[in-house]
Amino acid sequence: MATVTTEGTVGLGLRRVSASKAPDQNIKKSDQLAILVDISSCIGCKACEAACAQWHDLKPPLHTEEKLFTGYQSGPGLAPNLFMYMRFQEVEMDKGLVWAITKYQCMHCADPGCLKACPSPGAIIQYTNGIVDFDHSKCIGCKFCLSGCPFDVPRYDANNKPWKCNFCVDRVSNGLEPMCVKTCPTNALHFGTKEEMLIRANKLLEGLKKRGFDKAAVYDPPGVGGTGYIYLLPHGDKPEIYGLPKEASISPLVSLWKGPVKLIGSIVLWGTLLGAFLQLILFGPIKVGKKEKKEG
Amino acid sequence: MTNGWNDIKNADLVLVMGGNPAENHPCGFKWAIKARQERGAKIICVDPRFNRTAAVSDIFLQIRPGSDLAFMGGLINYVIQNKKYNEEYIKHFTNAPYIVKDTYSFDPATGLFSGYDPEKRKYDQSLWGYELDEKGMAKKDMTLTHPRCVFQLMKEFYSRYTPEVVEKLTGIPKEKFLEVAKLIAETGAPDKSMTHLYALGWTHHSFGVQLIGSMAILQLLLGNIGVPGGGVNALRGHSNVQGMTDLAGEGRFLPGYLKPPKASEQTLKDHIDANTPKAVDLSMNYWSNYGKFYVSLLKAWFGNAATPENEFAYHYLPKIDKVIAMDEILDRMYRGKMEGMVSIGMNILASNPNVKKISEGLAKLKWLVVMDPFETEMANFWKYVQDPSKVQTEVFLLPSAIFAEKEGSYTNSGRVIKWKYKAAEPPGDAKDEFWVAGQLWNRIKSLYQKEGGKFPDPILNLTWNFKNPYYPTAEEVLHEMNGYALADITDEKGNVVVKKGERVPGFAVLKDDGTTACGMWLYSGVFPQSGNRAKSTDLSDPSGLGVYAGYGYSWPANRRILYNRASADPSGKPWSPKKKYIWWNEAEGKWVGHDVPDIKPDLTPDYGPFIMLPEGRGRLFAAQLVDGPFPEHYEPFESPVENILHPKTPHNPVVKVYKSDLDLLGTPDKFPYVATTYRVVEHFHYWTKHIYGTSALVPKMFIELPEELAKELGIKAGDIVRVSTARGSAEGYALPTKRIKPLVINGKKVYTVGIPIHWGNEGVVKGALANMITPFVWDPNSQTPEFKGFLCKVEKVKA
Amino acid sequence: MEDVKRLEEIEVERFSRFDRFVHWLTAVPFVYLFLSGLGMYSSKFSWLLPFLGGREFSPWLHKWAGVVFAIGVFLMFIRWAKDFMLDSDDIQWLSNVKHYIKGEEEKLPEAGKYNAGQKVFGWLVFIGGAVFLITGIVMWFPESFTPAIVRLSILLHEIAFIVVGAGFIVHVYMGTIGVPGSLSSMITGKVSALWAMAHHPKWFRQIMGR
Amino acid sequence: MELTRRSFLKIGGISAGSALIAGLGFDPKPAMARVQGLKISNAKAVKSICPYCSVSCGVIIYTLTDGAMNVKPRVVHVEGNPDDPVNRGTLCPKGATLKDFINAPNRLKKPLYRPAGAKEWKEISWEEALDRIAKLIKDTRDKTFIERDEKGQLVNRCESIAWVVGSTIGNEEGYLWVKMGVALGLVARETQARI
Repeated sequence: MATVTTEGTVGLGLRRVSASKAPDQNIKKSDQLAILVDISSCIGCKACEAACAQWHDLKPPLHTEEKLFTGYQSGPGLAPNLFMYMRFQEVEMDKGLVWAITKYQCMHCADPGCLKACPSPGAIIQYTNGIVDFDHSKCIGCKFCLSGCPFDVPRYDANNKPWKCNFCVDRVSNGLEPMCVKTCPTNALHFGTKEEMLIRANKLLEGLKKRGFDKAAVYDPPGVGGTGYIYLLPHGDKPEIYGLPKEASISPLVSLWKGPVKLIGSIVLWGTLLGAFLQLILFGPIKVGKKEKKEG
Repeated sequence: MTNGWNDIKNADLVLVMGGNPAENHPCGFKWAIKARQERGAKIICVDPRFNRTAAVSDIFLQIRPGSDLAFMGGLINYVIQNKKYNEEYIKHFTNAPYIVKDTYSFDPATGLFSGYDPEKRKYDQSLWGYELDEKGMAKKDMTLTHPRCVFQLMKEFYSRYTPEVVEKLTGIPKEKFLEVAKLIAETGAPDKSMTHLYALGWTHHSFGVQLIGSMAILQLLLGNIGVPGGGVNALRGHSNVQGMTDLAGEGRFLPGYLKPPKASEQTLKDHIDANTPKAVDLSMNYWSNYGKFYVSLLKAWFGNAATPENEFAYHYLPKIDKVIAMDEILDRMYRGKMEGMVSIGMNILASNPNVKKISEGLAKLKWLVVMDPFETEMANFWKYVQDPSKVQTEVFLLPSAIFAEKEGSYTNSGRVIKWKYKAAEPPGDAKDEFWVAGQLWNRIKSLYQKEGGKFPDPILNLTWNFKNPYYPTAEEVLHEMNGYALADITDEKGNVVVKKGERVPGFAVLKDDGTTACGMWLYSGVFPQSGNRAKSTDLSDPSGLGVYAGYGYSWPANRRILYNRASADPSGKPWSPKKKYIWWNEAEGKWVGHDVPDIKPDLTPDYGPFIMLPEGRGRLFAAQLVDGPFPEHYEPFESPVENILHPKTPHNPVVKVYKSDLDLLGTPDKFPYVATTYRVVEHFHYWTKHIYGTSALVPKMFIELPEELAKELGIKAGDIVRVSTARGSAEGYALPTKRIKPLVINGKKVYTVGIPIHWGNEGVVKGALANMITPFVWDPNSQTPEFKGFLCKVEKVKA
Repeated sequence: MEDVKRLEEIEVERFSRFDRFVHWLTAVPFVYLFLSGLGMYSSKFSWLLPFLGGREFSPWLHKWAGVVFAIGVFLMFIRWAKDFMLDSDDIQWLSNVKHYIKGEEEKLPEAGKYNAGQKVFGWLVFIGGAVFLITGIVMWFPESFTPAIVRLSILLHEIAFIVVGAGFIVHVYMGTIGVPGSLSSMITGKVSALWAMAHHPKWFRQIMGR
Repeated sequence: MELTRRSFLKIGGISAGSALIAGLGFDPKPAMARVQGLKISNAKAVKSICPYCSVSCGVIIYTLTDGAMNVKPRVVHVEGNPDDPVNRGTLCPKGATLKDFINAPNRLKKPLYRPAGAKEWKEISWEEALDRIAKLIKDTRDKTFIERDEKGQLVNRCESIAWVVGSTIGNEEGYLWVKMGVALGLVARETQARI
């Protein structure tokens, strides 16, 4: 059912590259990919969480410390060796108890804040299919990507390299579904083009509304240009019960420091240098003796 | 399961009660989600906790642990009172019209059926039979009005279970109950079906079999048995628990549900006569072939030593007076009556109730052999006592290969036998069970050859026809299980259907004259001469109903839905075009359809669909159950409330009560809360705590308790709490939750405490053994322990 | 003429050993911080990083250089904060700074040991250093602070970089080509009395008067 | 896997070099990037069945080996078998971590023996263990065998050895063990059917 892309076996087209100008979009083309998380069918079994770790050969954290107890949740959250986790929250709603269980990971924003914040050319890339990926060989370990991220996703290893979901770009490029999607026992995860996923999401949304979830909604935050992970939320008016920000967008501060401040900085620093040079050629160094010698 | 995993998607209503499939069978539960997505089916979850199944259900009802039968009684009553049953179905496909002997009675005041012997704690079940006519056929009243017909008796019996009584017993508000009852009753329509999914949540009671019986009654009333999307579906535990049950891992059976001889059956004929039922109605009465299966088994096991002269070596089989199931094994062990134990892949210490009793029992063994991939609590039991030098048990711990390291088949819960191939080598010196069986058996055999010993005949004559007797292969064994001809087998016309030495095509050709050998009649047909059908992987599903007849092999005879003849009405036409599955083709004079008909293909529609029963009809009244022909509500052995139906008989009257010094039961004054144990999806029994990946998902043993109770006791999330019962205590992290609410039971506030079981003394992650606290109380029919619903108290140990 | 010659030969101590130590303790890390910061700040200068030890090493050293820099600034503050207090002459000096640029020092109020420009730069370093330190710590451990604080810190760090960076360019220019003799004063600690008289007449009189 | 990883690093190295050049003015703007290779592309796929619950999901076990003489196949990945109608490629968290089960470092690798009264396990060879176990079974059976019950009926049974065979064992092995148990006359036979 899912649209399979195979062009990646040769190389994936790039849409955005951190701290660099946009690559030529006329070379490679690809469909925008997306994963739909149907919360109404999710049983919170963590098969996706386990499968993710297994596919990526991760050794996820084992929380045995006495002070930390997170109940059904495997731990407090993402970690460099845990690219996704299931959040559990019990919420008493008007219509009764809701056990809000959410798959949480990198959202693969169409307009990725991490990429925007990243100062190192090529360390964060966005393929034309929408997958946002890290290239550790170009990463300088500044952790700006975390500040850029509206979803608090990247986690750093001991060498300050960030880790996160890479949408199983290796599998996807070889015609396989992302590991979490394939594993999901109840088909709460769907994979395909963004277009297909939105159609499917809206179809499922109708079903949900018929079942009485009149506030159900599709979560595809426009503040980041839409996301590669979209969610079907039974209680769409309250995304926060699922741990998702109501208004997700890149902080204006990031735009400020990447945009105007950089420009002003260039002007000021180059200007200062130029000023000093002008002083030198117009007036010359401030030497001793001019005045004194005159006086003398 | 009467139906299969894939068939769940054909349901119009999914009732989950006594199970938590989202948690314990997630990949099977997908078909329930599919039913909702594709057919708009509703999912109803009835459970003591708002669990993961409840999280995606349309309706959730919180029930008090141990009160499920009251709920079921209420449903049966609702369906009968509101005439929502499928009348044609129950008239022709069930024993509703049968007249019951007048020696049967039930006294609602005492809660006892007729024939109870309080001394032996047993019923005289012979009092509950049908009235038979001179030909030995059951008398029937097709109008269902005879006061002693099953239908009328049932109607009267369940009339006590009014919605008010249901509320008082279960804590489920009347309106909620009625809302659900209405939805369930609607599936009595011919074009609708309800599937029921259950598991240990129902079997883990001292009345577990009665619970399942009550659902069978409800589903029969609604005409939901034998139809697509229907059935009473036991979601079984381990990967091959179905296989090991079929193969008689339990001592009360021989492979294929044949019976071990009783001491009183001193000849083979005695035994076969006693176990070959006589039809009491138009029935295929398939067990009439009992003798064929039995002799074929004896031929498979004892080969040439099984001759007509020695009753096919009938006396090689041990004869029993009494089934020694797990409860007896553990109790005898504790009483020092067991000398040795061989345990292949089981962790008896961790997984059975009252760990203290088991631990002391193990210490009384002379020797213990444990085979497992990991160092288990059972093998290490002597390490946990104060002075191991006082434990005189000799213990072996043998490293075993695991599923990926050997070839063979598993039978899943839907009865489908599938093949797995070997992918890897076991680590170090770990060995698979084929090798160990070959090695051990040849050693035992040669000891008897050399030294002689007590009754060596069955040992010396046991067939062991393997190329390498020290290392049998899976297909060699499957060959013996499937069965083969010892002489040319001919049909009625004299044509040879199976040549001598060839494997039989199925159990239909088995003989009772010693010309066929078959180690497992029920699986016969899985490995015909043409090849191993467990390996077949044809994914075609022409009907779109998820039948997949070409994938694996489903016993019996590759049928995917049991009793599927019932998917057609008494005249053989499908009940509804929507539920068309098997139907009678008038022109050809045979049954046809999407599946293998579960009846002889040319047997006319007046024969009953329940071919394994002498009635040919489903039993609404089952005299075979030791605790009564109709399921009645009894309280668990530890209950916070009295049994308002019959306070004098609060508990199941035929349950064996063990009375050793460690068989302690608590009372609500000391132990005020109801406790229940269960599993979480991330773990499997006491096994996955040895595995890093699963351990990381839920590393800590926790205790779930209602937020209100936590507040009362001053307990916060993450505090360490101790749950104690009359047997012992277990500690874990407190998880106060909104998902378990206090219930009002007959005016009394009752709290439920939940204890997941998966931790122990060994493994990557450790924690308390939940079975330290569970009671040594067992279902009288199936010997299943009562893990769901016992009494406890909770206290804070450490903040 | 004689006087001039004589004055040229007289050496006076402008910076003590401690002064020089503190200056370079601050300056050396700062140069590294400036260059590596520049490499991280702008992709156009990311080529600098390989020359500063590598793309991973230089950001790492940036942090520790920052620690040393912070110590230096702290010592500087203790040493010079009092000296850098601005007086009315300084205000006047600053408002007529164009004369200084043109090399017309005589049109300005006489400078003491430090002229107003130097004082301002000093304060720039003190305040900038504090901003760098605080925001730098936040950026070092972004997981320990709220995202909003981290984002604000990055912004402030960047603004501080622009301001202090500009000051640094001026300082380097003045210290080397702009005002000959300054650099050696920070190396040897000595200046000629003539240099002192020319650039810091008030201070010159002070020390000569002694 | 190793190869592709290395080549990935190499590509990384080249790009680091090109970045250096880029800084100096040649600023390549690549329109594509290589992605990491698929770790199972050279692995052998073997069909198996998940050993946990009775849904019995089909799984595919991927092992890396070229079959060379001294090479033991190494399981590098396990995922659902999409062709199995029951699970259609899906798995639960337990099934999804089967690789960790197969490769668990704490798997038992040697038979262990604990003599009566001992405080520690000691390693023992299979030969010794099996010889001893066969002897113990025979001794107990011979000592406690009941040929006739108190009524004088022929019963040929032994009640004092419990023979418990779990239910993750396959049908064929299970059958052998049941057959052995019955032939020994054992009646205290059990399996993991209800707990």
